[in-house]
Amino acid sequence: MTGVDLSVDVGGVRLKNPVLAASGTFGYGLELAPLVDPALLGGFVTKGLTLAARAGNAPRRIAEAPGGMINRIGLQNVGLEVFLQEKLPELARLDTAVIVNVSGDTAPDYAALAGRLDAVGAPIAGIELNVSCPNVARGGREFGTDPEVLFELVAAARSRTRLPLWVKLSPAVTDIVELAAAAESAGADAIVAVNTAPAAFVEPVWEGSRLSARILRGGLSGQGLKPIALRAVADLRRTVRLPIVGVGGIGSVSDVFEFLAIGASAVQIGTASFADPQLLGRLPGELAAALAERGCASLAEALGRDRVGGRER
Amino acid sequence: MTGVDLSVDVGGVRLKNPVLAASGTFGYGLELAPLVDPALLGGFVTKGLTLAARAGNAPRRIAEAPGGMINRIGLQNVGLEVFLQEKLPELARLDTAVIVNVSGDTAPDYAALAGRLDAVGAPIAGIELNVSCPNVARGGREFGTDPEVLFELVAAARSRTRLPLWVKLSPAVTDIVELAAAAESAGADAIVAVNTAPAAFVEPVWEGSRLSARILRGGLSGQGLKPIALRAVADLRRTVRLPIVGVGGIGSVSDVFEFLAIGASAVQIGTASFADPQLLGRLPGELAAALAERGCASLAEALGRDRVGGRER
Amino acid sequence: MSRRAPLHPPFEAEAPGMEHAVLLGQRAVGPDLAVAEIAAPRTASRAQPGQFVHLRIEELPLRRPFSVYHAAGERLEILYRVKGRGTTRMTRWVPGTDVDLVGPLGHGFAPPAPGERVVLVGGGIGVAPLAFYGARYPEHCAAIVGFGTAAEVGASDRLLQAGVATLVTTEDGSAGQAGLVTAPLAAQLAADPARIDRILACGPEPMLAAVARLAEQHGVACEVALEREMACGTGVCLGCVVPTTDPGQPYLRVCADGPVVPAGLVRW
Amino acid sequence: MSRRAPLHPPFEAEAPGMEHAVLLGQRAVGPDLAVAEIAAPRTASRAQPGQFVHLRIEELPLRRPFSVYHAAGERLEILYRVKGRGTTRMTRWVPGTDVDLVGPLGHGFAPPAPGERVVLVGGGIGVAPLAFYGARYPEHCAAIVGFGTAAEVGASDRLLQAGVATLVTTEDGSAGQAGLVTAPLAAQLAADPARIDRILACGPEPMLAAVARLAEQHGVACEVALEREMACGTGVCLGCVVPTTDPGQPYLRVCADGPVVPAGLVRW
Ligand SMILES: Cc1cc2nc3c(=O)[nH]c(=O)nc-3n(C[C@H](O)[C@H](O)[C@H](O)COP(=O)(O)OP(=O)(O)OC[C@H]3O[C@@H](n4cnc5c(N)ncnc54)[C@H](O)[C@@H]3O)c2cc1C
Ligand SMILES: Cc1cc2nc3c(=O)[nH]c(=O)nc-3n(C[C@H](O)[C@H](O)[C@H](O)COP(=O)(O)OP(=O)(O)OC[C@H]3O[C@@H](n4cnc5c(N)ncnc54)[C@H](O)[C@@H]3O)c2cc1C
Ligand SMILES: Cc1cc2nc3c(=O)[nH]c(=O)nc-3n(C[C@H](O)[C@H](O)[C@H](O)COP(=O)(O)O)c2cc1C
Ligand SMILES: Cc1cc2nc3c(=O)[nH]c(=O)nc-3n(C[C@H](O)[C@H](O)[C@H](O)COP(=O)(O)O)c2cc1C
Ligand code: FES
Ligand code: FES
Repeated sequence: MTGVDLSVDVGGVRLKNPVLAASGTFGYGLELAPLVDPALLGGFVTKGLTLAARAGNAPRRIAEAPGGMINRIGLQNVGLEVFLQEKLPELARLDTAVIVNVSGDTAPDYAALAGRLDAVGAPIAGIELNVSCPNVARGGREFGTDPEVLFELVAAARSRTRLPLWVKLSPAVTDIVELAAAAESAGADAIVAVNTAPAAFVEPVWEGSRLSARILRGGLSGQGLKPIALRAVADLRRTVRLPIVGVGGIGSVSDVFEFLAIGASAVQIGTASFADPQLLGRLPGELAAALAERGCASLAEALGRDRVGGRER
Repeated sequence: MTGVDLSVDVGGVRLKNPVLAASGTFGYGLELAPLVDPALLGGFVTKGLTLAARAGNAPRRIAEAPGGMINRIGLQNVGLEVFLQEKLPELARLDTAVIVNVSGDTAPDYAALAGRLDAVGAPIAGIELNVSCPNVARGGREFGTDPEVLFELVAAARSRTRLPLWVKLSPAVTDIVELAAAAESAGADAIVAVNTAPAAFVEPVWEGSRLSARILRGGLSGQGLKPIALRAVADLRRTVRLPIVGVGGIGSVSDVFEFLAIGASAVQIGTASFADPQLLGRLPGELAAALAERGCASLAEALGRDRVGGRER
Repeated sequence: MSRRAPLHPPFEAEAPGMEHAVLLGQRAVGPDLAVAEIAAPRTASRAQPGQFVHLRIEELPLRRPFSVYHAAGERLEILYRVKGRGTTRMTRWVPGTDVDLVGPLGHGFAPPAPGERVVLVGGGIGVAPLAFYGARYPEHCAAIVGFGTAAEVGASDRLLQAGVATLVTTEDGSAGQAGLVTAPLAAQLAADPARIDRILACGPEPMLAAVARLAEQHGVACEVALEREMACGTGVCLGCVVPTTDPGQPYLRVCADGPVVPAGLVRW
Repeated sequence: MSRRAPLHPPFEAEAPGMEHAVLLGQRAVGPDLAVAEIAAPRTASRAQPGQFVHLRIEELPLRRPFSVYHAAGERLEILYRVKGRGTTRMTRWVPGTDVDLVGPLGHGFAPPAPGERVVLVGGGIGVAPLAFYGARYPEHCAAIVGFGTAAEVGASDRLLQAGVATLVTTEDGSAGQAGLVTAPLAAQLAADPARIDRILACGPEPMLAAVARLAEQHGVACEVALEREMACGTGVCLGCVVPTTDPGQPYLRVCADGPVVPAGLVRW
């Protein structure tokens, strides 16, 4: 294409470009192959994985929201064993970095998952600890709201793996910076900001002249989340030294630049792919073209070596 | 009009209808009179008031965001004395409930403001304690993120006034319910949810081939905030017994019904008025018409007596 | 999810694609009912009855799913009811409007076996995928379609044009037989269940559940086409699930495992 | 804010209103430059030069402010540069499109005193409010207007039609005098400052600051029309402020205290 080097190292995960598919929006990598060639992506993050299979929440699970959507999938997934046996071999065929997103009911669950994935190694490029799912009773936000709890959890996972460890945070906390700092001191390699924001979709229901409601509580994603995600990344960049992966409402190359401009080293894209399944495949090329137009030979030139990794790091 | 009784009592503030103008978006009540007759409103909340006048933040102060806007006004206001001398006499002429929104640098500031406003009494129908402004160094979110700090603040204000005391919370907290409970036990009369959510607007800036950014940090309001505000109100309704005033992204009568349906007794409208200055004046009539269509003679019939106040309360 | 193949033995759906199609025109077929005629050669040539297309509508965050109502040559038709934000905007589309669609998506109805006698049971807008089936395999099909009132019967125009013997019911009795589709279906099954090899149904969920029950009672095979709110439409978000009767697979995805599934698999 | 009256002694603006106006047509007047012609009787009859209208553009969260470029009878014109989301959509408006506007808003330029000689200094799109002033008071006015290149000069068509003596500059020298408006202005002031009673300026902020400095140096009264991002447009949100030189009033609101203010009041 343009010959611009888009590669970036995010806390030990080497990406050919900074555009990743967000967890829960790209399946296990092959479902969307007819629409987007996974090899074009910098990487993708698999659907939240737990030790045992989970059925997920009872429907209704999604609703459209102004500028995005609300979901309460509730971590439906095949569980670790089926993942390793059935999904991983498929993932191995993809020419892109695979990051495995994990959740647990308890801190030891996270550590156990980290240990098992560490033993597997390739094709797993890294682990993303989801401590920010708003849609499960256990194993979600509870681990990502108290700095001490988060420290213990990350430290436990850290002790079980040498794979790069990313920690994905919720925007719905009083102080995200404090949490990132806890993850950093516990040995995380990167911060992913943000997961969905707790939100609700409401349908008024009339029983005669009495008003009540059907309420779908879930996580807000998509365009409406972008200003909140940008704020989180901007605030994190002021104090945290780890690389940051920006997520939330990205839907165009100019959105990607906004996140890169405020300190993200890479970005993830979820909801926008649903409306525009070819977006992910297009973005790296658009990014390269925009950089070439600015006279940049590499992403490193635009962001600085420290942000994309590499020798001077 | 339709003869439907829309009146509601929100923690001791008697409103002729449940539609209020949100603080900071309706000035001191008269500026918009050519566009919307204040007498049509259930009430309005004045711009955040502090003891001393404040200049507010240096510009740039606002930016459009997907589905709304971001502001960092920073509580520019004329200060208590000018308010009492110059603005209050104008407010006294308005045939609608006036709620005064106050902020302080310290808890005693809030108490002092409550005391002074109590002494004034009419035309002040109530006080809204703003402990959730994301745009000031002091006197904003710091008071609305720790339940104990909030308890002390509300209790101090409570001890200085018998005027109805509303407490306005931020959505950007780990646990809004805990904060509302603290306000409730300190003697608040109603909870207002929510203030703007911390957010950022970003403009990438290129210096040669190097990327940086201009960042406007402020509070997100408008449509994009609605799912977050709905979630806050729905969660509060499950545990808090105080009346709740819903705010965030309301732009139509069906939005009003969503908030009423999940437990709000009244609503406030801000950002949507900027695009549609006549909205506030139209909503009470539309609400009445919709209720009449359902065969309701009053709002109380739709919501239940306990939610709109009145005898059975 | 690993059950997709056994669920649909007769054929694997073709890979979906994106198509930048163009609106040819729209025709009103009833109150708040319209048919959008779209030039979409790729999708039209591949679509199977029961499959759907996922339409992007201006800046709306999510696409909207619609069954293929008719496909011939380059021409694809969808029959839609004006319901909310998206369909209201669609009514404003004029000939020449770009139509961004992903499709064909999902698994359709199994094609008829030689000599198989299929009864199509449609309620309201649910007639859409059945009309496509009937038009493709007219000699195998008879149909029972129900509407609220006579003015809506135009929504089955493609079915009637295909020459499928069609019994109409309306709830208000203003056209055809008064009542719901289940009454004549029950009567036909009671009269001679062996005359019906398979029932294909699409419509409101209570209707589907009633049809499924009738089919089960009479031991007749039944496939239903389901509807659910969708985000991805391609099987990755797990948003569109319905509960199943199979403990090994508590939920199935309407978009990828369906929308057409054996009626017995659905926990109504 | 309590200073609004002293800021604008000659007249109080009329109360703004909402008007459901209708687009009559659009004409291109340069690359990415267009004039929208709007039937807006209420606003057109009340607007003063320097005032603005606030346009709603489909579902965009905020309105967009535009100076009145021309008003005659029922007809209102705005001159706009295609810049972002909103103005791009405006280019798609066709005759008959509804235009939802609030206006006239803000305070305009003071009308000329008898015999007063006013020089209008406009940069780019900043010519819009000045053209309206020139057309209303042509015998009082002379103008200096600057553009990037010759193709943009069409943006001053209403000014030229009004018969105001106009000096054009372009940055690339492709039309009129090469360079910026400040050069001829400085020359005129240096030659005979007493020939100019007042300068009215609108354009990019660095230009305004330079014009303000020149006016001050030569002791000539100067009013500038400012631009700021706006939310309410009516003075209530305090979003559109600029810093002032007056310690008693650190900020003024462009929408309600301006957009036209004495140049000396602005802290550049
Ligand atoms: C596989 C499938 C096939 C369908 N085929 C047809 C068809 O042929 N003709 C037709 O008129 N309708 C069909 N529907 C329903 C159609 O998708 C909805 O009526 C449409 O999405 C409503 O969009 P809206 O923006 O007008 O409504 P809104 O209520 O504004 O939509 C809000 C959100 O809810 C979703 N939604 C609303 N109603 C439904 C529904 N019934 N099913 C799924 N999602 C819904 C929308 O897609 C959107 O995400 C089908 C649905 C599915 C899942
Ligand atoms: C009092 C006043 C008078 C104006 N008169 C004219 C005129 O006659 N002709 C003309 O072409 N332009 C004029 N402008 C500027 C015009 O408002 C902006 O160019 C326009 O809002 C851009 O909208 P957009 O959606 O295309 O751009 P976007 O960049 O997509 O807009 C994003 C946001 O920024 C705001 N914005 C962007 N640029 C400006 C700006 N320069 N000033 C204020 N807000 C801005 C928009 O209103 C919107 O809220 C005037 C501005 C003001 C304040
Ligand atoms: C349907 C859906 C499922 C998701 N599942 C997961 C998940 O399993 N684990 C996780 O960490 N995040 C999950 N997310 C959150 C996304 O990865 C992402 O953080 C969020 O959607 C914000 O990005 P977006 O606005 O680009 O979608 C999910 C999001 C959606 C919409
Ligand atoms: C320009 C602006 C100024 C505001 N000023 C205040 C304020 O002074 N005090 C306060 O409590 N809230 C203030 N708010 C918050 C609003 O009152 C309201 O809580 C918020 O905007 C969400 O409602 P909306 O989405 O309807 O605008 C302000 C909001 C805006 C947009
Ligand atoms: S809509 Fe995403 S899995 Fe079906
Ligand atoms: S735009 Fe609101 S005060 Fe000027």
